[in-house]
Amino acid sequence: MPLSREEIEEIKSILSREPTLEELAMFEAQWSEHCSYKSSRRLLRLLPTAGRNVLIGPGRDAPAVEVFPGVAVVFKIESHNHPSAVDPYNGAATGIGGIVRDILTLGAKPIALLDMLYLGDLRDSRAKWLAKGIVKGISDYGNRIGIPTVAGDTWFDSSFNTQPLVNVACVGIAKTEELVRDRPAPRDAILVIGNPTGRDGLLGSSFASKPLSDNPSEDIGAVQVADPLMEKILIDSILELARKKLVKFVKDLGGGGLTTAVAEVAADFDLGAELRLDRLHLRTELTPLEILVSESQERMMLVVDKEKLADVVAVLEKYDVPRSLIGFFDGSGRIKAYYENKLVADIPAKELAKPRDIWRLSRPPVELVKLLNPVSDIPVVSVAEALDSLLSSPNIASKKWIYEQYDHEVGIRTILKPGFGDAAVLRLDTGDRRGIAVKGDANPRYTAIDPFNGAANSVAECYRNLVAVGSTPVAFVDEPNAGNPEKLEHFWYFEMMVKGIAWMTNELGIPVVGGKVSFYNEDYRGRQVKPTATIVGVGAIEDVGRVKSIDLKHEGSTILVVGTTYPELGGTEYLARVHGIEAGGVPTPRPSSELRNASYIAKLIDDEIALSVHDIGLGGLAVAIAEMAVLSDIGVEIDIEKIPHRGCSRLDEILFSETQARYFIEVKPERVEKALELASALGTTAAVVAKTTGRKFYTVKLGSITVIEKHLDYLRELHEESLRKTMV
Amino acid sequence: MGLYRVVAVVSYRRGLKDPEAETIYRDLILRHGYSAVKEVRVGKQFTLLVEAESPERAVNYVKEICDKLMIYNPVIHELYVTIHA
Amino acid sequence: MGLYRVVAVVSYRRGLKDPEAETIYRDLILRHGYSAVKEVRVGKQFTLLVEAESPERAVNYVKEICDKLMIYNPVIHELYVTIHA
Amino acid sequence: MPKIAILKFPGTNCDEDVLKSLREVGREVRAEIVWHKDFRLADGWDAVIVPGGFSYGDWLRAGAIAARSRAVLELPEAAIKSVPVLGICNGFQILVEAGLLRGAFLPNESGRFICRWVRLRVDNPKGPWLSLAKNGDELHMPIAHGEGRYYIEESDYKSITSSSPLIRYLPNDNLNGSSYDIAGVGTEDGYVLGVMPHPERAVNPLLTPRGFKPGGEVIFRSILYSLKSGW
Ligand SMILES: Nc1ncnc2c1ncn2[C@@H]1O[C@H](COP(=O)(O)OP(=O)(O)O)[C@@H](O)[C@H]1O
Ligand SMILES: [Mg+2]
Repeated sequence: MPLSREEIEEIKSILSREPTLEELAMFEAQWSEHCSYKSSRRLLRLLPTAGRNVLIGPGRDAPAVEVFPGVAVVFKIESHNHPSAVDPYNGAATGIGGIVRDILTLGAKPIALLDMLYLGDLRDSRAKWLAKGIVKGISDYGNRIGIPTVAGDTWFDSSFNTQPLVNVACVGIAKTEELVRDRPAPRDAILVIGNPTGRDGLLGSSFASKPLSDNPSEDIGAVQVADPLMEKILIDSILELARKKLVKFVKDLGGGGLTTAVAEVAADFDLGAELRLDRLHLRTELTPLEILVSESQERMMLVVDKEKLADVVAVLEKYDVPRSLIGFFDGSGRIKAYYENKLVADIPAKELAKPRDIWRLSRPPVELVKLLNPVSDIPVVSVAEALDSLLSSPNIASKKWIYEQYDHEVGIRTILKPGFGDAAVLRLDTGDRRGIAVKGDANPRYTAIDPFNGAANSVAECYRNLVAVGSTPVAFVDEPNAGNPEKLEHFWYFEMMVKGIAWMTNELGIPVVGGKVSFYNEDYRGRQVKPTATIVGVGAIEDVGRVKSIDLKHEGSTILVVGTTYPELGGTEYLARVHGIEAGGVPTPRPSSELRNASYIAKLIDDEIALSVHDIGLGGLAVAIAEMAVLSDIGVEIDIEKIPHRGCSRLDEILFSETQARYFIEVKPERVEKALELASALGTTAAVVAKTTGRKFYTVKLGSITVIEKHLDYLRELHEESLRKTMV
Repeated sequence: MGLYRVVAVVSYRRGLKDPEAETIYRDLILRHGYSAVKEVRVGKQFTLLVEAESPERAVNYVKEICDKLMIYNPVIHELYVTIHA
Repeated sequence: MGLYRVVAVVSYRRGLKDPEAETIYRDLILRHGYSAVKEVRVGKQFTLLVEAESPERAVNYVKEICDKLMIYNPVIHELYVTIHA
Repeated sequence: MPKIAILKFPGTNCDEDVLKSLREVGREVRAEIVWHKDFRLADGWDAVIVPGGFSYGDWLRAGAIAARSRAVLELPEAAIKSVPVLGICNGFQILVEAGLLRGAFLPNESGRFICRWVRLRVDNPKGPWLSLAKNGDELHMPIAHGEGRYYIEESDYKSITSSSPLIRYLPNDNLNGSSYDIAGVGTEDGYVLGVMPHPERAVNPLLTPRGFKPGGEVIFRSILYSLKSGW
């Protein structure tokens, strides 16, 4: 996004003169939406960021929370939507690279990756090409740098056909006292390490801050080839530097390149800096302007005490890390950049780093009423056939084809692996059995119909997933992916998503410690993709030996449903997939039920009453229990009459409604009484609705009538093979 | 009608980083002292056996395939199609 | 002394299953109706810029590199070295 | 106390896992991650493990560049001096590329990277890495590789099948299309062993999914036992 006329005037008044070309480029990079949050900052202030466990909130490259005394988790989310739309392989891969470097800036060891992918309809050839390239890019990069990709979320919708959403997250750990967070001071050296800087990725952030052009091959500036080997070398060397306490401060050279890295540090610590641009190691000859704003990948900035420079260089030497000493911080408050002894830029750091907020206007779109009105007269269909079509729906079908291409075991921490639990669980190796749970979630359909409630439901779903495995949710990071903020109706979606996230996280009492915003997610005709609120959460686990997976454990167990079912078919996968309708409002967020039911689940897991737990999400009850049966190869028989509901008058409402705050739990028959007692003590709705059987069948009964009966092998084939079949 | 062997080579566009080529050059070729090598580039080669009326048609047919089926990504790749000697 | 561009192509020996080539042929080319294609093979092409006294020397130099540094593995690969036109 | 070197290259990423698992199996071992530039066989290592990962980005071919490194060029010497060498995944690929073990690696038959637990069988266990394994033992471990299709010519296979230790995928678990279901192979004396699946990921029952048992443990227990008591 080029600078606006007002912005140029403002720059002139900041400098009290005409800016040089270099200065203009620096402002353009730093004031881009991607780097400056100028449209979003005002709204992001609504998010609850404080909490007892929060060590570092928003502001640095990544936040940190203390999950256990002395144990810090650093985690963050990032989007690489625009690069992935033109070069899916490298776009997604460099997204992983960027998020890992954010985690490294605090000296934390990256231990897990997550990928939340919102892809096009696989029947479209470009969408399929993008989907394959994205998965391959994440696989090749994540696998090579040795960080397991342990969880994610995958969704398919034709609005993403040309502009997919690639949201990635990384989780790192460190001892609290070993986090790299000293204050940079005057005379500290500025080292840039990693890839030689090139013309690739010139002004990439401005690219991410404008709509796609209709000819993607013109967007060359934003294209960058991923180099996972260099990233791996950066990881190894930075962790060694951090362990030896040789660096004061580390920053990623990401969006806005050198300009952003230096300006933000200087502004945050009341410093200035003197840069010698000609000292930077380059891959091709570049002008000073290009050096200032290039976004070449796999580069980082180290702030080093002069005394320790030699020790730092020795470590970099060992790993053969390319590097250059490009300048020093000072107390001037100004960024001065020299090229061959000529001053090419001289800007006050604070004004550069923090442009004035833009007050964006918003307006709900007129079609909204149609989307929010309840859908009436849904035709009656065979629920047995509907179940088949849901289990094979790419949104619900197993994502095995994707996650088996990811090394999800490296690091030997992955206790609950993809596909087995509602969240992934990793042990921490702190010398005990403690661990963390992580998961990312979104529902683009919900947020497209009702961004406030939809986003609130993304938070709730992530929360439930963390609870279901037996963890205590600690913190979230968020990524609203919206359209063009200059368009009132697009901005409205963004505003409502942020408000929905803020409301729900406040209700649940879990802080949002960081996040990222992505705008301009439009196709070339200016239509926004389904606005999507992605939430990634971390939960704490005392004993990883006691986590709960979703697969049923025994024949002859009892299954309870937790939570009341309401007739909430609006926005569901059932309504979309079976009836072709994407409207009718969305299921109501129910924060107090979430809290109540979560503490019930936690109690059942603590008291070792629950054998397996699965939250009820997309596809409703019928799908959730089928997933449990199929994964374990243990038959189930569920009786619809026993399901606690309010106001449901049809079979499909009970079976496929996506009412929030519900779970299935498997319990040994002799513990059922205890489970129900606990439920009434806590005021939770729980009821015995099903049992596991020795027959390999999935059976749904209405009293004595059999409504659905299917062999597990048949359902498994639908669930496990559908995605693979569409991918070839 | 004849049978032609058409070769399509896909490589990164000049100016873009080519990590594979750079690693092979630096960590293999130079490290072993083959310093008369000044540059290395790597590409993927597809050899298609095509039935066509003329060599020109065969080449065009392959070009069309590469474009339409997105065998390469013009944003980052160069494509070079020739008939096999 | 001159600078020569030498091309080394490494491809799988015939008879070895090459999943990449098969996938491109079956799932892409044939599925989209390009039935005039009768076969697809995939290889890797290395282009080396070599300083040498003659084109022959340049080629031999590259052959030596390919052998000594095992740019290809004779158990599974075929190697084909030429000077660039 | 025996000293085991875990060799690390740019791109190696299972070094710490191997170290962790070795320590989990036995306290009486001094295992150390050694950066390839610092590795000298003459430093008195009692065994060497080349762990998995993507050495030099796996560019050219998996393991090919590391195989030409100075550190690996010292390994044939290890074989002569009876120092046991184990290659895991990328380490196996490196040993094959370096000519310490027979065969070659091709891309998986599916054309895709695959990460999944598999079942294996041990044939003809011998040497320091399999001293505690019994013929026909079934072992479970995860694989995680893109170029794991082991290829060996028939004549070579015939010459090793009766004399060398072999680890095979059970027929349904040969996901990459390896010749003769081979997942691991050793030299005739078993001093040098390469395995494609990851034993270090299959030591702790907590990390073992339903239906599987941690089958990597026996390899680590074997080497610790062998270094102490011979084999
Ligand atoms: N893109 C992906 N990458 C890695 N794992 C994924 C991806 N998509 C889904 N998964 C995994 O597949 C399983 C099912 O995911 P999902 O359907 O999102 O579960 P839920 O409905 O409980 O949120 C989880 O283990 C999840 O982490
Ligand atoms: Mg779930």
